[in-house]
Amino acid sequence: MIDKRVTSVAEAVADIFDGATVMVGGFGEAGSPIELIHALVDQGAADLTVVNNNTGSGEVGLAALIKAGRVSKMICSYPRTANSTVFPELYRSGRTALDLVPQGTLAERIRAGGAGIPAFYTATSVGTPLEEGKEVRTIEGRDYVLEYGLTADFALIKCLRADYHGNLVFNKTARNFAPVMATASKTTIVQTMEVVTPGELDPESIVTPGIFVDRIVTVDNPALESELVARGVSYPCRSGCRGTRWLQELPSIFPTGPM
Amino acid sequence: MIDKRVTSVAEAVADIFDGATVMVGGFGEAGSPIELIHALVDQGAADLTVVNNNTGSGEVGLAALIKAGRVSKMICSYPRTANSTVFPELYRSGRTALDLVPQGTLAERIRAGGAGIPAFYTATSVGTPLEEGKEVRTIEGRDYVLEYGLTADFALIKCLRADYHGNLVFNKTARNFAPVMATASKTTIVQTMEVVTPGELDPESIVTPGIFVDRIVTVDNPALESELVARGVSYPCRSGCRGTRWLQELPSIFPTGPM
Amino acid sequence: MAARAALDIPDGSYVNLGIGIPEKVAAYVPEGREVIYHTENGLLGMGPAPMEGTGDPELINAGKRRVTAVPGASFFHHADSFVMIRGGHIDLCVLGALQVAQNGDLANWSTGAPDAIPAVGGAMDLVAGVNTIYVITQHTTRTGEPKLVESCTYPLTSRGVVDRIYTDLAVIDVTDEGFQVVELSPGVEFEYVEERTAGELLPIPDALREVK
Amino acid sequence: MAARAALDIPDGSYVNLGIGIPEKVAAYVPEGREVIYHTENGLLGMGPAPMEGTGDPELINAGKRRVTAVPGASFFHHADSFVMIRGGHIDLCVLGALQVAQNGDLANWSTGAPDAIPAVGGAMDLVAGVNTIYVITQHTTRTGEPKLVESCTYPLTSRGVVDRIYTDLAVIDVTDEGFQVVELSPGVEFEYVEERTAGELLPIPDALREVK
Repeated sequence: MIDKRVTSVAEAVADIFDGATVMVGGFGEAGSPIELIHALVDQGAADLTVVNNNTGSGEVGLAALIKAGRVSKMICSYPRTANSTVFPELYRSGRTALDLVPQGTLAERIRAGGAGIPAFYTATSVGTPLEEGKEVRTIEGRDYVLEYGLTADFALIKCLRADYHGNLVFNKTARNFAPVMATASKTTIVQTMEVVTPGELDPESIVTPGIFVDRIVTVDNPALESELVARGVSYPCRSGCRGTRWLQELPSIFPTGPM
Repeated sequence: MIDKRVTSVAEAVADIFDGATVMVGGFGEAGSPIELIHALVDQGAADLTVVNNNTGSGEVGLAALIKAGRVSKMICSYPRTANSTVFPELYRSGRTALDLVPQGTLAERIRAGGAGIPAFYTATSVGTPLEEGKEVRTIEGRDYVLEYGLTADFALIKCLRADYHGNLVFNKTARNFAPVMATASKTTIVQTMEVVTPGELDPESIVTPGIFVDRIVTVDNPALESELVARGVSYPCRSGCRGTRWLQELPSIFPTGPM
Repeated sequence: MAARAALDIPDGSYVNLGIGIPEKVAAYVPEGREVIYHTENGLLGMGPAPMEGTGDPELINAGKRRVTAVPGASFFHHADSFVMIRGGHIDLCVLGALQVAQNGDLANWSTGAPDAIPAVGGAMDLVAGVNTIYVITQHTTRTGEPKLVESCTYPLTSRGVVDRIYTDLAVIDVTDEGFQVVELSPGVEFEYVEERTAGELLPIPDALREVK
Repeated sequence: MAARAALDIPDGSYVNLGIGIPEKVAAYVPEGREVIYHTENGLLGMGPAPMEGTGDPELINAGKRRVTAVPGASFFHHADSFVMIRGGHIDLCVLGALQVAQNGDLANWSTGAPDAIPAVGGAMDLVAGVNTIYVITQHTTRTGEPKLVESCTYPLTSRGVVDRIYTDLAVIDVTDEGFQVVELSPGVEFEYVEERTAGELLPIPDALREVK
């Protein structure tokens, strides 16, 4: 019997260890697994290397994890976003390192990591400061840099719908890095809006086959990062509330209940 | 106005030139664009380098093209199949060369060719005769061979349904090499069972986005290679009939009309 | 500038528009041309922004703003998206610039200032992979410094990639001989542009002038 | 042999079965275990063959025979299929063999005969990428030559990859010390197997024998 469901986000992230490399899905808020990240904030693992295109915004989701001092290194392409204030502070103070990778190279390095390709050549970054220290090779008259596959101990991703074998489909541009991160991580942890029975997803349309997925947890009503940021919310909240009832404990800000 | 439809298989393949490299989709008969291949037999281009996992079977489809003496080189992983008699003869007589590539390396080389990756490392074939002449490199303690991206002048592929922007979906395991071949070829020519209006295919489920497709031709009732082979049919037929009415001209063999 | 650049986008093109002014190009593409927009975060067939307050927060463009999808659009993951870019499948890209050199070098991701947070995004992949690169930029910086230069002083995005530049003063091609003016904005004299350009600037060739 | 190998496939495994006898393993997996079968031509969740004369000619396995898809199956293209294989995501692969050496070298794609048409398929990718490699083979060739050998004389598929061998005579692990018998077929004596094996063959350890 293959059933990859776990009962809570806390259980899903329980074994993430100090020093782990964690790939986090999402491009901006689209596809950001915000509830899994908050569970990781609560869980306490530190000295993490995090792979994400950005560095989060405001003080929720990925930015909350960085703010909590748990991230010793970010591997990303674009750490500078509107409302991204947490990372710049820690970076300038030297407490969080940055490995800047062009976006397409980042995506391809993750894909290579998952595909058993240890290294590949690309023209991206040739002749620029990001080429420094890399092997350059001329192939059929053009210069290319050697880039290495990227793997991780864990991936935290968000999808629209999963079956309990771990087959996944996504919502629009929330797909972004999640499918390649699922292939490149030893343990892939997924938060989904809905779980269905195997066979209910069209086999022609499954984006991530279950072989790449280890744990599934249902978060049927995930928070919207942009709305939280617009309202100036932090995780944990300033009076210390945390966990899955975090938002409900902020009735004055969210009179209508959880978003 | 983007409309990639052409009116006939003959028109679709008209500009394939002598000496061209042609990627042909299909794994066995699943996904084999048999009508496009027959149009290429009629069109007459010679000295072709053909990329396909196999070498066809019987004397129809890819085997018919090989039998007609048009293929000077096959790049494939498995030229030896049940009912594959045409290629072995030409290979043994030295008239068709063979570049044998492991199946996963073949798929990845085509994917790399389409992705702008000129070369990559893989552990496949290390320590075997297929490693000969290739650069071997040790990365983190394991040996890998360097493999180069593969591109083509043309791809001939078959899909289930297309819109006229060139977005494609496939039928089951007929998908196989077609999506990567579409990315790796200058001109991608598609035979489809059905053409629909853009917007009719679910944008979450499109397998090959239209950017990779150049021409679409409808073949609503394609021939089944295995059935043709079982009945001993050749293309052109032994009395010389050819073209799209080829099967109809064999009434004694196919009393019920075209398959 | 966006309107002028839009005139040069051929019917049937697959186009990636950079963040900022380049995004505006889409609004000016002449009637009758069908252009398909790519955004590197996984959408081919990007449509205009939805009405304020509507849309899906998970349907966004590379600038992380909400967009729509046109009929015939498709979604895909990031590695597949950069197959389109790196693999040379996108016909044309319109980008902003900090500096363009007369040999086509582009600098558009970092001023190299010591306290800046470096951020590159997809810019290096786009210029390395896309066939035709157009740049839209003010002709000079806010302080009047030329942005068209003999050679870039800012960190490069790529070497020798820019094909054409649309500024507030002129349309300029990057050629083997240097910056070639192909069109001056209404009321702008060549000498005025020349004074504000640091590299070699060539006047409109007579042949081209006569056609106009 | 297929039935014996099936006993060793853990519940929840993702498994690729080679063409021929290995294909039969699926039929013997013990009740209560859920195993998901991968076929490299683009299907995860392969089911048994359809009834004779039914099925879809475009739903086939790597041996090009018609199969079915189980609930929860997914289709994907060849490059993605070999991401699963090369990337180490398939737990276990059961393959045929021409020769297995006592250091785990496998030869199963070519006899190296000068007139043979070489054909490799996905064999080299599977053994390079899949975590656990089981081999099913007759203990000797039709002419009585050992297939378990000190070192392979046929062209290699890969070096040092075979974990366990199921023959008509025994179940044998490949260990640092050589071929380690872990089980003898009913009525078969160790010496009988030893005579038909060219490499170093170690008898069943006492500890293992007592458990049985």
